This record gives sequence, C-alpha cells and structure tokens, in this order.
Amino acid sequence: MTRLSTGGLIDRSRTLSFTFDGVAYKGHPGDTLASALLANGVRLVGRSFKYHRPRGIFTCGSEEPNALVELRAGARKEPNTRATTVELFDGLSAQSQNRWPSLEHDALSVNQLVSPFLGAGFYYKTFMWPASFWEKVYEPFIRRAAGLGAASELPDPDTYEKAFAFCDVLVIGSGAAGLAAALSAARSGARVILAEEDFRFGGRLLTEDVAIDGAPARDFVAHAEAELAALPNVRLMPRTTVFGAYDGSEYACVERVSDHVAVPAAFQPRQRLWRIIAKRAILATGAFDRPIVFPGNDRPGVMTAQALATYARRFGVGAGANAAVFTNNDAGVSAALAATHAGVKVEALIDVREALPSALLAKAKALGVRVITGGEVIATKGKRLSSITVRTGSRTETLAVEALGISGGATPNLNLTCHLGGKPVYREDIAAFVPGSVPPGMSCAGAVAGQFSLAECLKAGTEQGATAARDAGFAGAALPAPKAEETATGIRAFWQVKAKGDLAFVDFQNDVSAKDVGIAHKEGFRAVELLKRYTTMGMATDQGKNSNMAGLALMAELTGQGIAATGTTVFRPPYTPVALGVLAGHHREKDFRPTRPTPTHAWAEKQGAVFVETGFWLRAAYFPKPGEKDWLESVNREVKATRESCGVIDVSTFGKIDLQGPDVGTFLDRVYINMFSTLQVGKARYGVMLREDGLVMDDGTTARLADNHYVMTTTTANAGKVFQHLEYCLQVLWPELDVQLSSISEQWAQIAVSGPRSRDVLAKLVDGADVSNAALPFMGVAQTTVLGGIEARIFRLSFSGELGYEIAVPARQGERLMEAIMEAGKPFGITPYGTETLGVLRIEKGHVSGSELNGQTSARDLGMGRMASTKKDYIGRVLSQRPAFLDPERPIFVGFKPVDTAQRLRAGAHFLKVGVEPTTHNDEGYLTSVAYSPTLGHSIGLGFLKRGLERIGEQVRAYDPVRGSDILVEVCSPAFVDPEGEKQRV
Amino acid sequence: MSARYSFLSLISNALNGQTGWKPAWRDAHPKPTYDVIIVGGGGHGLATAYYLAKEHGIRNVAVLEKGHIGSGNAGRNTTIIRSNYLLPGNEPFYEWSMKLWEGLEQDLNYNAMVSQRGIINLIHSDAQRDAYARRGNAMRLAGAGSELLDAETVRKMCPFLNFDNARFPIKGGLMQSRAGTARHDAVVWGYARGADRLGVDIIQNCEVTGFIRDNGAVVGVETTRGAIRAGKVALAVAGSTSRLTRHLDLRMPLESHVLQAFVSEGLKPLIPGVITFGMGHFYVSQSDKGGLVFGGDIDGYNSYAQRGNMPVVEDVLEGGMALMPMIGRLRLLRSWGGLVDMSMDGSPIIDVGPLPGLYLNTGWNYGGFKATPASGWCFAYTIAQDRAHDFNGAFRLDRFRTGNILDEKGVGAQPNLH
Amino acid sequence: MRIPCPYCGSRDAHEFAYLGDATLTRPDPAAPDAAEAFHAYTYLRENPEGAHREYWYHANGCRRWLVVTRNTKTHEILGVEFARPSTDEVPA
Amino acid sequence: MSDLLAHVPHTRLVPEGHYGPAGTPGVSARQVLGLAAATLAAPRGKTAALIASFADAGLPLVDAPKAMSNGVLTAVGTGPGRWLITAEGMTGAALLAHLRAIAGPDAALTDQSDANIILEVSGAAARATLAKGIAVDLDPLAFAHGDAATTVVSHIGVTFWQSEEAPAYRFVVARSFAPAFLRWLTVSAAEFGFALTGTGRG
Repeated sequence: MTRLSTGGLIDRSRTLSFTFDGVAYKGHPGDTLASALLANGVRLVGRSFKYHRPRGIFTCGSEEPNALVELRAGARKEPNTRATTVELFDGLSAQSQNRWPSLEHDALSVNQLVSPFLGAGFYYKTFMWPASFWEKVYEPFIRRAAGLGAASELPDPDTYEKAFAFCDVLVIGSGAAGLAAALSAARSGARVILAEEDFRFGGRLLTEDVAIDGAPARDFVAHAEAELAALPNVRLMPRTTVFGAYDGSEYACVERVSDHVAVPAAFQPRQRLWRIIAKRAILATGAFDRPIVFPGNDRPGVMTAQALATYARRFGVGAGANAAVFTNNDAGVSAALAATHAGVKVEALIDVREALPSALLAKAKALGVRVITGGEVIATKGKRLSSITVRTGSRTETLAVEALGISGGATPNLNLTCHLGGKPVYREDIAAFVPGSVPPGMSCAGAVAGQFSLAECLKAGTEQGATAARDAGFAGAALPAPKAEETATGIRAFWQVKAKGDLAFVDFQNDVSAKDVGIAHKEGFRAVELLKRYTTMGMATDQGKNSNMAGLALMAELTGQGIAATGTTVFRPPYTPVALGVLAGHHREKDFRPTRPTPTHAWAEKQGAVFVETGFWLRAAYFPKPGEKDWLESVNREVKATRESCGVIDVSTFGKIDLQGPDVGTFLDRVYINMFSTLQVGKARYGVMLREDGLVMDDGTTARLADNHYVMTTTTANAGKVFQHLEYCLQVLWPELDVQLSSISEQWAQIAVSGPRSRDVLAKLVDGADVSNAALPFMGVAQTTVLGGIEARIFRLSFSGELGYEIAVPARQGERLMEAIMEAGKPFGITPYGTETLGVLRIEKGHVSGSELNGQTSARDLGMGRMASTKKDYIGRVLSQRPAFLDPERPIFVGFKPVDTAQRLRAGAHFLKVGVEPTTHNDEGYLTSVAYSPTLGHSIGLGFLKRGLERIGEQVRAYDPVRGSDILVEVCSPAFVDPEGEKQRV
Repeated sequence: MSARYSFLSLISNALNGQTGWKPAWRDAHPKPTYDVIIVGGGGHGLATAYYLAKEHGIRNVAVLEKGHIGSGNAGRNTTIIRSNYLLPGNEPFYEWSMKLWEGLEQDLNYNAMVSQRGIINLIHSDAQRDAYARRGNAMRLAGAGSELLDAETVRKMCPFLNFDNARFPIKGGLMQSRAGTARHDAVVWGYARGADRLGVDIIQNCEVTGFIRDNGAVVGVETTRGAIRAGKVALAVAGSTSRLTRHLDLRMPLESHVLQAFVSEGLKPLIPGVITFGMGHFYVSQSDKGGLVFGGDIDGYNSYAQRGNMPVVEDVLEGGMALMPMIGRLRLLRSWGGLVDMSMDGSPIIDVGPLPGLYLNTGWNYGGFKATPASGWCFAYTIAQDRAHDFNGAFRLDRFRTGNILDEKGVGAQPNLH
Repeated sequence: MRIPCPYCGSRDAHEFAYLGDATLTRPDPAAPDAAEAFHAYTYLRENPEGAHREYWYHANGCRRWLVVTRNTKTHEILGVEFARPSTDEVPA
Repeated sequence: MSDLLAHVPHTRLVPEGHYGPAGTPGVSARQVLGLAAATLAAPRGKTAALIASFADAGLPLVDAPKAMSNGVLTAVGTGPGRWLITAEGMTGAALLAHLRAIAGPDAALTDQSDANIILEVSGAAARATLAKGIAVDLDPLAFAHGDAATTVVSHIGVTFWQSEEAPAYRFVVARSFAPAFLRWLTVSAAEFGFALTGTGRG
C-alpha cells in the first residue's frame, strides 16, 4: 500500500470497493481509479499498442496515454477509458485491455523481440508477398493484434441529452487563471459559465504548495467556488469538458452527469451535450507536464513529475515506495519538492541543468532532497520500475526507485485555440508553443498563454475576466488580482537523452520511439504532418498531447531547421475523446427522427392495417383480412374492390399549399410547364414543375378556389422542397408578384374515394350539394359541407383511373369523415386500401410517381412533353431544350409486360436487346415500377427504354441478375387499364 | 532513389538499426521547363504523373504541391474504395479504378493495405430495394459484381445493427464484396515513390500563383518558386480548382464545400467492411488500426475553411446511434474537415481544355479517393493523347451545356444536395 | 455557425437551408443567347475564397430568403439582408 | 434508450400523467384545446396599412417576433408581414370572418385551427427543460414576456412565445409532429418531475 498517512482531498472516513482485473481493492471518495490503483500498489495497468510493453499510470489527467482500461461490464462496458479521469465509485469494476492471456503475461509482448523489424513504415514495405496473403493471412492477424479495448457489442442502455446555453463569458478551466477570470467577470454582473473537466474545481491549485492572499491555495479555491456558486449570474459546470470551438462563438461541451456513479439515477442521462454560445470565452486550460525521451522512459512507475506531485498532494498517494524526479525546469523541481513535502520519499532530484535557482535549492536542502545537477536518466529497469541509471558527466549511478517523475517542461494546453484554424507559435524563452491566432471572442489566460507563474496567472485571469465582461457590455470596477508570490519558471530546453539501450519513447501509446523519428527523417517524411502520419506519432487517444512536442523537437534537430520553422501539427476537435452516444442525444433508435401519423392513423390501426414508413410519415400499406395468406392476396382484393365498386385511402400526406393574391395565376404559369392562369374557378388541373435544369421537380394537381385563391398539392416526398422553391421564386426571382403562401398540409385531412360507386358514397356525405357528373364534372372542385356542417373541399380527381373524389376536411374531422365514408360505403362493400394498392392502381393506369420522378427524367422522358406550353416561359424551359434532352436515343417512359405472363417483373431490371452481351454499352434502360395486376391477371411494369415509343410491341430482355432473373418482356403502352380514360369521367 | 522493398531490404535494415533507408522520393527542385506540369500533389496528381511515365513514357514531368504531398483530401478521407455506381457514364470508370486497386500494391511495390472486405448499402424500403436493384444490375453490366441481400443475410453478417427497434427498419442491402478500404496516406506515398523512380520531379512547397499564357494557350505556371514552363499544364487540385482557374478568367461548374469525417478510438475488430445507412447520413468502416472511420453529409455551405460545425457532427452520430446503438459508449477521437470540389451534377470532370495547353481533373465531390488510380490513369491518357479515354468519356466539361449530365442522385444543379 | 436573421435574430445555421451564390440573376429567357446564359446561370460559379454573397432560406424560422455575405475561408458572417427588396418590408 | 416512454406508441400523444420523480412537478404542460387559429399575411407592400387596420380594431400588430393580445385574439409574428392569430371560444370560420372584416379583401387569411396543437409549458424548471432543445436564449434578459420565436426543436418546427411572466410558454406544433414533440418534452422534463395534462389517457 502506498497511501500516504495523511493529506489529500479524499474522504478517508468512507471506503469504496472496486475491482481491477477481478481483484478487489479499496479506495476513498475523491479518488480517481488511477489514484486508487496506485494507493493499492497496482502499478502495471496496461499494455502498449504495438509492442505490448507493460505500462502504468503516466499522468493525472485527461491526457493519459497508458492507463487505458475497460470500465464497467456488459452493455455498459467502456473500452479505452483513462483511469486518470475515472472518479472512483463503490462497486466500480475495470479490466485491463489489449493483452492475452493476462496483463502480467501478455503473449504479444514477443513483438518487443522483433522490434528491430517493426520500425516506422514497416507495414508499407512488407506483407506483399505473395499478393494473395494480405487479406487472408496478414491483415486478419494485424487487425486482431491491433485495436485497443473491445466494445461491448450491445446497445448502450443509458440515455443522453443535448442542451443549449448562452452566456456573456465562458471560462474554460478552473485553475488559478480560470477562477480569477470567473470571479472578476461574475462580479461585473455578466452571465458567466465556468466549465471544468475535473470533478473538482481548482486545477493545479489542488496540487501546488503555494499561498494566495496569504492562505493556502486550496482555501482560495474553496472561497472562490463558494462565491461563484452563490451568484445567480454564474453557472458552475464541473465534470464538463469543452471539447470543440466552432463558428459563431459556439463551444461544444460534454457534461458527464452520471459517469461517477455505477448506473445513472432514474430520469438522469449518462451525459449531456452542451452547445454554449458565449459572447466571450476565456481559455484557462493550463499546461501539461511533458515527458523527456530516454531509454526505457515508458516503464510502469515512470510518470510526469506533475502526476507524482498530484497523486501525493491531492490524493495522498505515493506512486511507489520511493521515487526520483528527472527534469530540466523549475516546475519539475517544485513538483518534486511538493511531493516530498506531502510525504513521498524522493531519493534524488536529477536536473539536466548545471545550476538551479537558489531558493529551490534551499527548499530542497531543507526537505533533505538530494539534488543531482547536470544529470540525465539513461536507463530504467523492471517490469514495474525498480531502478534507474543516472549519468552525470562520465559517471553513472544506479538508484533503486519505484517511481520516477519526469518533467521536460510545460506544454500549454492550447488545443481549442486551433479549432478555427489558429496556428500556435513557438517561444524559445519558455521552450513551448503558445496560442497564435485564437477564435473570435476568445482570449487566453494563465499557463495556456505561457504565463507559468502563479502571480501571472491570477493577474491575467482577473484582467481578462474584467475585459471580457466589459466587451459583453458589463462595466464593473476593476478589482485587484489575488496576490501570490512569483513562482520560479526557468527551463533549459531539453528533449532527448542521448544514450544507447532500450527504446526511448516519444509516443507511448502508439509505441513511437526516437528511432522511428530517425527513420521518418531518412525516408523524407520530415514535414510534421508526414512525420505524424508515417510514424503514427500523435495519433493515439491522447492526440499527441504527450508526444508531439518532443517528436517535432527531435525532427527539428535532425533537419537542423529549428522548432519554430518545423511547426506543430494542427489540433482538431474533440479536445479529448467524446462518447458517440452523447452526440446523438435523444435521437436514436425509434426516436432517430419524428414519426408522423396521418389523421386517420388510429382508425387504420383498428382496421388492422400494416404500416409503412414514407419519409417521416407512417402510412397504411394494406389492410389484411383474416385468412389472407400474404400481402399480395390482400392487395389484389383491395384493387378489385376499388375497380369494381369502391375503395378508400387517406391521402393527407400530400403537400398542400394555399396561394392567395392577385398574381397567383401568373406565378403558377411560371412555375408549372402548363397554364394555370386560364384555369376556371372551381376547377383543378394536373401540373408538372421543372427545376431550372429542365428536369422534373414535382407534379400534382392545383385547384382554383376563387379568382385570387388557388390550392396546390405536391407529392408527399417533395412537400417541403416545393414550398421552399415557391418562396424562392416569389422572394428572389419575381419579388414584384403579389402572392402569399401558406402551408395547409396539416390543416386538412384528405381522403380519396375511388371506384364506380364512389359518387353514391359521396352523395350520402354531402349536406345537399349536387355531386352529379354535370354539377361536379371530372377535375371539378366543390367547396361545401359534409356530415352536417363540416367544412369540406371536394376535388374530383383520379389517380386510380376510376371515378373518384378527394374529400378534404379539417384534420380533426379526418377520422370522423373516414368512419362516415365506411358507413356510407357499406352497401357497396367499400374497401380501405393503402399505399400498395395505390401503387397497383396507378401502375395499371400508367401514372408516374416517385420512381419515375427520380430527378433524372424530363417531362419529355415521361411522355408529358406536349403538356408544356409554348406560349410562355417557365422555370426549366430553356435548359430542357438542350441537345441531350432532345436526343431520340434518350430512354422514354413506356409500359412492359412479360411475354410469358406467368413470369414476374421486378423493378430495377435493365433492358437489353435480345441476343446481345449484357454490358454497360448495351444497356437500354430500366424498369422503374412493377405490380401484379389483378385486373389483367399478370405482372406489369413501367420503365424507361431507348426510343421506347417507337418500339411498342418489340420484345426486349429484362435483365435482373441481382435477383437471378432474365426474362423476355414486350414493350407496350403504359396505360394498361382504360387507356382512353373513360372510367374517370362517367 | 528509394530501393525496391523486399524481404532482403527489411532484414538488412533490421540488422543495421534501420539506418539504410533512403528517401521514398527525391525532394526535387523545379527545372525551367517540363513536358507536363501537374498542379496538385495529392493522390490524383501523383497517380497521373506515375501513369504518364509508366503508360505513356512521358517522364519529364513535374508535380507541384503547395504544401507537402498528400496534405489535402488524399490524407483527409474515409479511405473507402468501391465501384457501386449507377449511371453508364460513371460505373465503368469506377470499375476500372477497382481493377487498378486490385493490382496496385504489386505494381507500386508498396503496401497500401487494400482491404476488400466489402461494402453493404442498407435498404430500408421497397422503393429503395428497387433503386438498389437498378444499381446492382448496372454494376453487373459493368462487370463490377454486386449482390442484393435480404434482411436475414444482413443480420447474419452484421448482427449488431438495429433490426428490432429501428425508426427505419433494415430490409436488406446491396453488397459489393470487392469494395473495401485502402490506407490513404500509403496510396499517396506509393504513387510518389513510384513516380519518382520513373523520373518524375515531385516539388513540394511550391504554390502556383498564376499561369503563363501565350496567345491564349497555357504554357506554364508562376509559382512561389519561380516560373516554370511546360507543353501541357494539368490541374488536379480538387477544391482549389476555382482558386486557380480564376487566374484564367474561367468560372467552373464547381463549389468548394466542407466535408467532415471522424475516427473513434482504436477497438478490437468490431464491424466487417463498410456499412452505409440508407435513411440517414452515416457510413462506417474500421481501420486496420482499429478505429471506426465514419462520416456523413457535407456541411452544405461554400467553404474553404477545412472545418465544419456541430449540426453535421450531431446528424452523423444520430444516424450512427439509430443504426448501431452499440457505439454509444465508444468515443470520437478526432474529426476533421476536407475541402471538397462539389460539381453541379455530382460527377467528376477529366477533360482537355477549356484552353489550349490546359487539362482539367476536378469535381470529385466527396468521393475522390476511390477514383485515385483510374483518375490518374485516365487523366494521364487524356493528357498524353489529347482526348478522353472511353472510361472518362462522359466526364466532359461541356456536358452542362449539352445536357449530358451525370446526376447519380437526381437532385439537380445544387452541389450541396449531391 | 449562427446567422443573424433580420427578423428572428441570431439563429443556428441549421435552421436555414442553403442554396448558394446570390450574385446570379436569372437571365432573360427571350434573349437570343438565352441557352448560354441559362447554362452559365445554372452551372457556373465564381466560388470565391473570401467574401461570398449567398442565399439562405430560413426554413425553420420566418421563411424568408436571405442574402448572407460570409467569408468562406473563416465562416465569418459579414452581412445579412432580406433577398426580397426592402421596400416591401416595414420596419418593426 | 429511454424506458420512460417505452409503452407509448410513437404515433400517439404522450398520455397525460406525472413523469419523473414523485412530488411537486418542476415542469407542467397542458394541451390548450378549443382555440381557433389562422395565418394572416399582408399583401405585397401593404404591411403598414394592415397594421393600421388592426390597430384601429384594437389589436396592435407588431411586425416582429412578438406575441400581442387584446384578450380575445393573440397575434404572433412569424415572419415579415405575417402573423399567426389564435382566438378562444371561436370557430375557425368565425375567426376568419372576424379577421377578414378587419383586414379587408386583399390580405391572405388561412384557417389553421386544425393544423397544430397548442401546448402551454410552465413551471420553475421550464427554462431548463426547453434549453434541452431550443437554440434560442430564453434568459429573461434576452427573451421576455411577449417575445416569440419560430424555430426548430428536436427536428420539429415550432412557434412559441412567452405567455406569462412566471414563466409560461405557448407552443404551436404541427399536428403530425405533436407526438414526437411530446416525447422530447417528456424525456427532457422528467428529471424535474413533469405533469402533463390535456393529452388524453392514451
């Protein structure tokens, strides 16, 4: 056990139980999984990606590259979870990953032996012989060996939410700079959000052994948190990671609402996605302690000096029985001293520098820490660190230690400044990249901006908090920054210990070593992006937070270009990995998109309808009756009943647009290929509209209710698109036209009654209106009432080819109308039908629908070229006259029937001349829609065929190899039933 | 020059501490003149240079790249290769590309990790099945191979898909088993190395800033590294095409848009091949390294910013969670944005002209990666022969004038809908 | 990305439907060069890197077509106005 | 996957009841029944004249996203020169006739009484709930009593306005989208305790 006897922000009065790889351990509230593992003496936690080297806990934060575990089990298993960010809870279970058969004895650790082969770019140079082996042998092996943790493969049982927030000042990070910024902005009255990825506010102040305004830093944190929590204009968001900066001062964040408990509480999501729109943002995300490259720098027990100090001070944990620290900078020294002060036995402080600030030396002396200046760690030993070898000049010395804190300097955590294209700039004086240009409205305060001393952080935070609030319109009095002593921040740039021996790692998780950087250099992969891609440096789950700096410094040394000229790779969202589920929120499975029921949905359910998704709508597909063996039998019955007597269907899903104003007629003439200004009041007309490129956009009927009042219908699929198009025409193309549009799709339920007896049915519904052929002829429209006073619009239209009416009533009356129709039609055996029968009826009539209006066909292709008026211009007219549109070879809309009528047509079959090879060159068109016609007793189809109209009676092959079909069909007129259209006019 | 890779070279380098490797391609300096200048050191430009040298013996070729090779879309895509197109003008071209993929690694002596693990386009309605049957049959006609799967077969292959609680039920799929993925960067490096070995100059950090004109003809380019003349100047710069053609007072049938793509943390093998959702904007595959590589729709507005916004991120993952609710606890590691050259009908342009001495390769929309080999091959042919090959015969610039448009989706002249 | 709609105020861009280049004018269909003019109008684009005038439709808002001037390199919104001439509108 | 609504068909309104932890609900919603509704649009270039006519008739229209009420009618700006007008205790036809009398023959009037459902959402946690889907700042400083917005929530277009200081909000949701809207509202409000009335027993 390495729990220190005192100290730490943990609740020692309470004990939490957890397991790792099945072994039970205990920790305390306030622990992370990492601190609890260390407290239990567990140092070997994972295996690396390529060589399966033993790895431990390297950091104390979200940048952890090594300590990845599978957290939880079953459907809640979370692979690749950083133990350093997991808040310990009672009952937690975690497993190590990427090892077999066990973490202690991992078979693939043999990869280390062949590491001389496995340098950067190895894969690209090999596995090519013999050619067939890649997919069968090599790749499956590589795939199994690669990857990190394993997914549960079960649906995620938890819920997620999304939310929006707006504020004047968003402060990201709650260390010294962040707290100071939040305080000064909040005191001005601005709406402030303080987001902190940790479960505790305070950042480094929880670790550092410093005083603010004369009191311990932790007291400052507690007071600041209390003041902010009490202010109504402040929202504190712990456990919230700002992971992306986006356009419009928008910041995307994940709030981990329930990750710190075993299972989310009732009615609580696991996580919540926030999109925060902030007038100003202050980035106060601090800096990471970065590693130094030296042989064996990856052994469990080696960690950042910052982590060593944090485990000691914040968690009361010694990372080992004893430790050493290896650094090149004052913060590393301070960390060593802080750890010592907290009770860690630090055997030696090894600094590459020859001289250290005297104040630090004095502190070290007072604490009894041995200081080795001008020293380097050149080797380490142990599956779990047992010793290090230190070189001072020509002398080497081996020290037995279980932990080694390393600090190569501070790397500002500036990820978010890059998301809108900002490029970091290198500062020689602090040996670090600092933010270059930042997103609009953002400023950086504290260590992220290269301000490493505590006093600087507090000052910068206070000033920028006030400035941001002022920019957002809140002029508060400038308050003094909290006071703290200047902390030492000296550094000597130092990246790599030059020593032979074990691999010296740059990127721990991806096993990229200094040697790999050398290979990339030799082979010309010298630009940072190429270096990254060739070696995979920086592509691990820490996204290069630990590795990029040293990697590019090594490359800069090899090229002699210098670090500034070498540059750094670009950071992109997310700042840390984000659960995919939270990005979907509520919209998953059946709630992926809204489900739109029709006005008669409940009625159709009662009739036993089978429903089908039609866009967002759910429509009745058919109405099976007991004893029917399949859908076809039901549909055949529905078709027959409609053709012979009467059928009924809800067609409310069609788009319906109300057009009012003196210029509607003119307007419609310009959007339809045919004329509408000449339409008589009380009449409807079928119209086709094109896109400007001359292809058909949509079709439908439009009726004239009054001189200045029309009602248009669109197809279900294009309702929104057509409305948008009409508004475009009115507002952009012809703003001089006085036309007002309203969608009335939802206002009216519309029910089609079709068949020879439909007039008899209608007559029973209307409140006395004359519905005779004379009074309400084909394409006539009546505005009247039905069922004793219900307002109704009756359109005498026919999609089925039969005598038919579409009756529209206010949507709440839809179900009542349907029931009344069924009652009125009972004597005639009225039969409800769905989209399947609708399809059969229209295919029998040769009417086009979505399969033909596929956006690739012109009016001429559809056999409607003659509908186009030559007396006017309309959208699409000019471009529909292009040569290819008039090419006689162009596939034209015709009908098809099987030569052997026992055979079945299938949509999607292509047409070939008889006797030719099935090749793309010989492709002559395709079948768009097919149906079994109960009226004709065989399969029929519609489609497009080259020179189709000239080939009526010809036999062609309908070639459908994907369904194993290849049959002879005869080209025919698309109007299979009642080609003269007499039935609809009776 | 980079030596041929073999067992021997690998072993000798293992023994000498990996010190024997040579640059994969020379870092060439521009010469005053070339027979052909290819602007753009992405996959298409480098492949064009390779095939010009290999197939047409034209080796006095420079590839000019404003940054480093592969820094545009070649390194920012989702690595999918497939030949499952619908239209007769498209499908034979993509099938030729697939055939070139199948021999690419032996041809280049470079392992681009071509992995033919298949693609399934999921079907969610009867109408969609018909549309996919039409496509599958078109693929068969072009010799590409395709299979129409029923729902049960899809379930056996991908039991993790949401079959039981789906907003849009899965009713089957169209599969091309030869489709799959390739390691995108390796394709760039393989072509660069191959072209270099045949004598092509690859010139990085050389941005074209203008064109040299002679009597209307294009006879060279101005660059940040000086003027370079050439008998033929070929553009293969994807989303930057309009930026260059502006110097020639040409307006192109193109808009530059942003397409975001995503990769998860590495995982043990989870999904086979490539899967596309038919009712949302989501497609996914798993890389050799274990990351789920996925994407969806373009952001939908003109952009040169190489980054997108949250609504599309959410839209993609809503599709992902609708289709594969097992991915909820897996994590997004990285997202990025590519600058895509959306054409007005969603199909590419590989053509001679429109000015003498100028050759165009553009309009790849969000699908240029899979086309890389055939694009290079056909563009090389077109440059060398001054006419299109049959494979790219439909990819003419004047098709918008004549009406021979190639609109696979049927959405018309609005690039953000393709 | 947020678009300051002149009617609705600042709104997320996903409420809007994008069309594209707003510098184009529908040509005179009766002009002798109408075929070429419509080809250019329908298919050819300036596609600038930088300021771009473009049509956005506030589909989930006031249903107005807007002309937004936006920098395509930075996504910064430089200006927004109603597409329909302002003489038709009455200030609030 | 939410178990909360596992039993509620996606085609039905979420039935009335209490959702979430027991106790005083933090959010309440009720379907407001019996309202007539219509869209009113000014003829081209005649918005000012139309506003004047309504001012004379005692309904001060504002050409902005605001809700204005004269006790009988509530007019909500939905776009330039365009309003959604709701009325209590009137049929759609009567509302249309009433508006026609004020607006004159040229204004476009369309009955929408059956097109939407109207929901009133209120309670201490109303803002926190609505923030889970509405990308409009609802802070009292930014969106006050009488302010209105047409926007999208959970892939559903809505028009809403703050109808009471307390706060309470009235939502107009297209009839076919109402089940999906209520699903979103219910799962979003449940953590605060959610009382839903007026949607029937399911």
